[in-house]
Amino acid sequence: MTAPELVEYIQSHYDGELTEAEAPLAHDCWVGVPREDVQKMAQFIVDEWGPVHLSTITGNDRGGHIDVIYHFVADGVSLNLRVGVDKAIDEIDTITPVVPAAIMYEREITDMFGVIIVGHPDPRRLVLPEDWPEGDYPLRKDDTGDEEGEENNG
Amino acid sequence: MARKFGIAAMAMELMESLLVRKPATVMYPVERLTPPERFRGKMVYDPSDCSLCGLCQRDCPADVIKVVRKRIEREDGTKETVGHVEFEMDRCIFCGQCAYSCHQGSITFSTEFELAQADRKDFMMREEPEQVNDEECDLDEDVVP
Amino acid sequence: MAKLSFPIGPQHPALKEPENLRFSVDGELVVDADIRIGYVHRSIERSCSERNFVQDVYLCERVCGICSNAHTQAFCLAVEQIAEFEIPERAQWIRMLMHEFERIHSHLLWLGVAGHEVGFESLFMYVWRDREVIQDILEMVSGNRGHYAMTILGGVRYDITDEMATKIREGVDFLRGRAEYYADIATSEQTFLDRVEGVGGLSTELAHELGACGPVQRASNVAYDVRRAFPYLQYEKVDFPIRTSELCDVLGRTLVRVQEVIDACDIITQCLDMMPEGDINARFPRRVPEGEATVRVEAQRGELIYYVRSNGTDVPERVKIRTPTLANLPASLEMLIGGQIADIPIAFASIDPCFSCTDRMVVLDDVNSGDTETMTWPELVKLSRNR
Amino acid sequence: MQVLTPLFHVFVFPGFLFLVAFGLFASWVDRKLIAKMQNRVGPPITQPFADLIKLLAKEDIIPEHANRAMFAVAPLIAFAGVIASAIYVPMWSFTAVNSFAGDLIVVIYLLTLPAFALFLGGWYSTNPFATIGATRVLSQLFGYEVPFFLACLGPAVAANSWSITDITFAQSDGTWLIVAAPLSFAVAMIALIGKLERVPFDIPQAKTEIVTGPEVEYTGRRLAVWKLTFMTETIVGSALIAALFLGGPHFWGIPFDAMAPWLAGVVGMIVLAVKILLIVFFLSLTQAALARIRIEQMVQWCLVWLGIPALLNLGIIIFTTSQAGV
Amino acid sequence: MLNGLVKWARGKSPWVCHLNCGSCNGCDIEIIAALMPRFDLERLGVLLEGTPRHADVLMATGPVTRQIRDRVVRVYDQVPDPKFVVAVGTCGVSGAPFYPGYNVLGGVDAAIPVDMYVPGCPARPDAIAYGVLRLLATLDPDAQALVEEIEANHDTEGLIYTPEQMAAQREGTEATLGESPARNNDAAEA
Repeated sequence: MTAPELVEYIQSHYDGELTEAEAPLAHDCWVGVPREDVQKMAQFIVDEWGPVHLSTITGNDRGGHIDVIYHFVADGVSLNLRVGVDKAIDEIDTITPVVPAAIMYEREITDMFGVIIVGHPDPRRLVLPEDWPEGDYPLRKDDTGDEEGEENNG
Repeated sequence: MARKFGIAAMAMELMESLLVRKPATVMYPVERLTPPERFRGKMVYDPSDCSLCGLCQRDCPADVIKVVRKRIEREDGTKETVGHVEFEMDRCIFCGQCAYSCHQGSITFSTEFELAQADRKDFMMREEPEQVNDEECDLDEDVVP
Repeated sequence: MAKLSFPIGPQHPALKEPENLRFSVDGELVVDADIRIGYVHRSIERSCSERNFVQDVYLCERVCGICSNAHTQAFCLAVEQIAEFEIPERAQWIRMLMHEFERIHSHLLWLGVAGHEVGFESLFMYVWRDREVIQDILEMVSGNRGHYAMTILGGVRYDITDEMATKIREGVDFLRGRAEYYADIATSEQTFLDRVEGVGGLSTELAHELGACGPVQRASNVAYDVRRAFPYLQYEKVDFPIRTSELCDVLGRTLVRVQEVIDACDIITQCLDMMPEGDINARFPRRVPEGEATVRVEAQRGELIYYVRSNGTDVPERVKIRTPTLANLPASLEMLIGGQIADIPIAFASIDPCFSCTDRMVVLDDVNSGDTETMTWPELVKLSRNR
Repeated sequence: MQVLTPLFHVFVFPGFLFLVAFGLFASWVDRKLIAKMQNRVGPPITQPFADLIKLLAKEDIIPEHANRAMFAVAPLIAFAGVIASAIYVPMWSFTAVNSFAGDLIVVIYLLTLPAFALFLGGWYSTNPFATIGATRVLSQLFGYEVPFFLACLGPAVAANSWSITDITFAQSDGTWLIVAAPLSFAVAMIALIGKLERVPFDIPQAKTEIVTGPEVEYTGRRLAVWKLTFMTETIVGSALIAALFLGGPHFWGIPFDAMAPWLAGVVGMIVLAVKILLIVFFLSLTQAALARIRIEQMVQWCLVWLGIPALLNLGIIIFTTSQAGV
Repeated sequence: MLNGLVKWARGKSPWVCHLNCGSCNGCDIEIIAALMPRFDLERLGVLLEGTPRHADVLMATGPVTRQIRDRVVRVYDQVPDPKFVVAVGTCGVSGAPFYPGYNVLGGVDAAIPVDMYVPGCPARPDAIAYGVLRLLATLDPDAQALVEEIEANHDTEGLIYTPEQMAAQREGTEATLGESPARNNDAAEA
């Protein structure tokens, strides 16, 4: 199954709204889904291609909103599921019931970007040391206390 | 049973190494290994044809180089750039990018690797080119040299 | 004996790197294992998005001292994929050479450390003595024993001249012979076998489920190799088998790694034969057009994933690194539980942990001294198993 | 004046100074052999001496909530045990400094003292690694101690006496007891590895698992005493095995009775030293060739592969001596 | 005379304990490679000890991250006097490429006092051996003699990217960067 076939398959079979679906390379395809039905899409992927291997979840501060990208390997094709989370809402629901390995990567998203994962079984701090000041998200481009994170080790 | 005699294979290697083989050791302080000629050791900066363009400063991943450049007006009206370069060599990670980016070839790497110092101030280097060759090279050109 | 919980603290001879393994032990039997790392988290992702692409190559290289070339390969491939930049073919072959050189160096290093963990000092000494051969080749070719700075954006920095090629062939043949010798030492040396056979078992389903990757997965009979699944550089033109073994234990991993050293030697000789003439690097634009890319590379420990996103300037907007050791961690804890204290170092070392990679990104939280009921890693593993 | 010679014997010849010097030399020989076998150069001859002096001059730390008295005295007990046992082993010529009917039992007991002291030291240093190391010392003790005792019984029964001097004397006519008790000799050698905690059985001091086990909290002078204990124990243990199985100072070509007593003593000592170094060579070879096995494997292996041959050989000797009606 | 002997003994048997304060383990491997048959520091008396309790020289590698800082200090206190600290690798010396990062506190001297800095990324085993020798030079005279002898004949003539080569590269003539400079040197002289 090459990436373009996978994208057509998703477009035809998936009944939810797709904000983005294209396959720039033979083995790489990007699919976009609105914030609400990330769980629905995850369920769809797992039903179609069995226990899918979730490589990692990337967070990316795009100014207005934060991109949360789930990198799956489905049927030999690298499927990247992009979900835009508006900074005002700052919430996304978890996919751990469907893909348990996501638990670790979701905690990293909360740590680094402050996106609260709804229904996460173990929402503790993951990456940073215990004495890291609350509310300071290092990988966010805007303010949220970046300077003070900077100067205490300047 | 063959697995039982595995010990014998190792024992033979050990005996051979004990009796016959010469130790594979470089007696460091007395015999010193000369590194291959591509080895990146101590950085050597010759200020002769450096134009203080700052390309090296921009590409250095560890912010080792600090280029200070001023254009001053001599009494007889001729303009001249003058300045100096500071190297914090204790930050240098020997990646060779500055030598690769520098257009004038004024930064080179020698193969000398014995650089241990007792305190960090000995690593600082400050060089001042007497006359800066004014062949201006624009800083933000598009292509990695 | 009372249930004793004892930490192998950040500072421990068996662990070349700081991580805190907390074990609760019943006599000599390990009942529960937990891990806390994050002592090596150097905020590389944040620094990557503050430096331009040229500098990031060297930053990504220093994520890990052993698989430094794998990281530069992945980063350069991702950035070149965004810029749709085709690097000259000779450069691709030289990059593959460096990739396989480092595989030999990393696997030989691991074999020596495995001998050290088990108290077999002579194997440690002999394997590391032979490893110096590959270190000399790397130093001759790239100019440094560790972080080679050979792979740069747009190709490769140095060329492989002819007399270097002959030296490489000699060194690789010598190493190939030694690798075979170590393969039958590992299978016949009785005391080494006692410590390695049947230790740190990981069944095939568990390896699949816990997402183990690289030699750990292949030693549990899962034939998955990124060089075959997502071929990059010129790996289609080179033939090499995917080495698996159904032993599912530390001995299986040892054999898979030693056989991979032999395959790497063959790949190197094939690369040297098929390498076309031509220049070795093209001028890479300083500003990378907007775009993003996910690239997978078969590092020595498993599948290494890079996600790079650029916004048109010469500074990347986001660099995400997922290292193979992280994927192998749940599997490693699974191996430790039920084993002996004496097996902890060798079972844990069998996944060839590289915490400077893993920490760069993630800490697995542990149960602090009070036994609170929050989800510890083993519970998560159980959760995923009986899903 | 009567007190001078025993003091000389305790402090100088087969006692403290000689053992320490020979222990340092043997430790150098051991490290040099292992290094040469591993294809490297190895330390200079003054290395063990330098290590010892450096350790003696280092700061001495006692963990505060450890039991100070026991922690401090454990190494001394071990060292005293080893030095005391040297008196009964014939080092000079065929007769030891002092011998009586049951000195073989006393020497074997004194040689187990370091293991017990190591256990006490480890147990009282309240460090989790040391505790686990201490329990391992004891469990390993069961593995090698009983076979070692049975192995030593072989020559005792063959020479029909419990005193080491008589046993060596019985061998002075050229019939080394290794001929009569080959299996016991092998068992004794392997048990010696366990006693000295060298590689195949160095489980209590496993460097990579529990960080040198019981000795983890020791520094400075006490660590020096521990190191010395194990060095001198190598000498005394090898001398004991040489005396019991390899005929002590005896060698065929040398006409001992024709020589002057002091010359016979010197020659005897040199021959014994050579035999001891041969045993040290065997220890180094096993250390370089083998990996460390687990504790339960060790105890299991020892009871099967050491216990049974020792018993077998003992039975054969008893049978032959009773048959021959000696 | 006694402390002469002690000084000699300290110079002759520096037991080493390796401490990783967040290093990428490139330098850690080189420290261990220094003990392997090729460089074999055991002939200088160096032994790798597991616990800081038994060590004299603490080989610290890597930038000190925020989390490991107090553990580094605790390990440093465990080492009995007289103790030395050698910061190995550019990260250990100054925290180099990672230093102004949010989780990195700088070089090893941000946590513990350092006696000798050995730069290099990774520092070659013989560079580490040279660092140890310089550290011991204060203690015993023949290490001092060796250090002076090395200082005397530092070879700096093996340059890379010789000026001629850079000039040729600028005009885009045939000498591409890849050519090994040694050949260029002879070409330049010939």
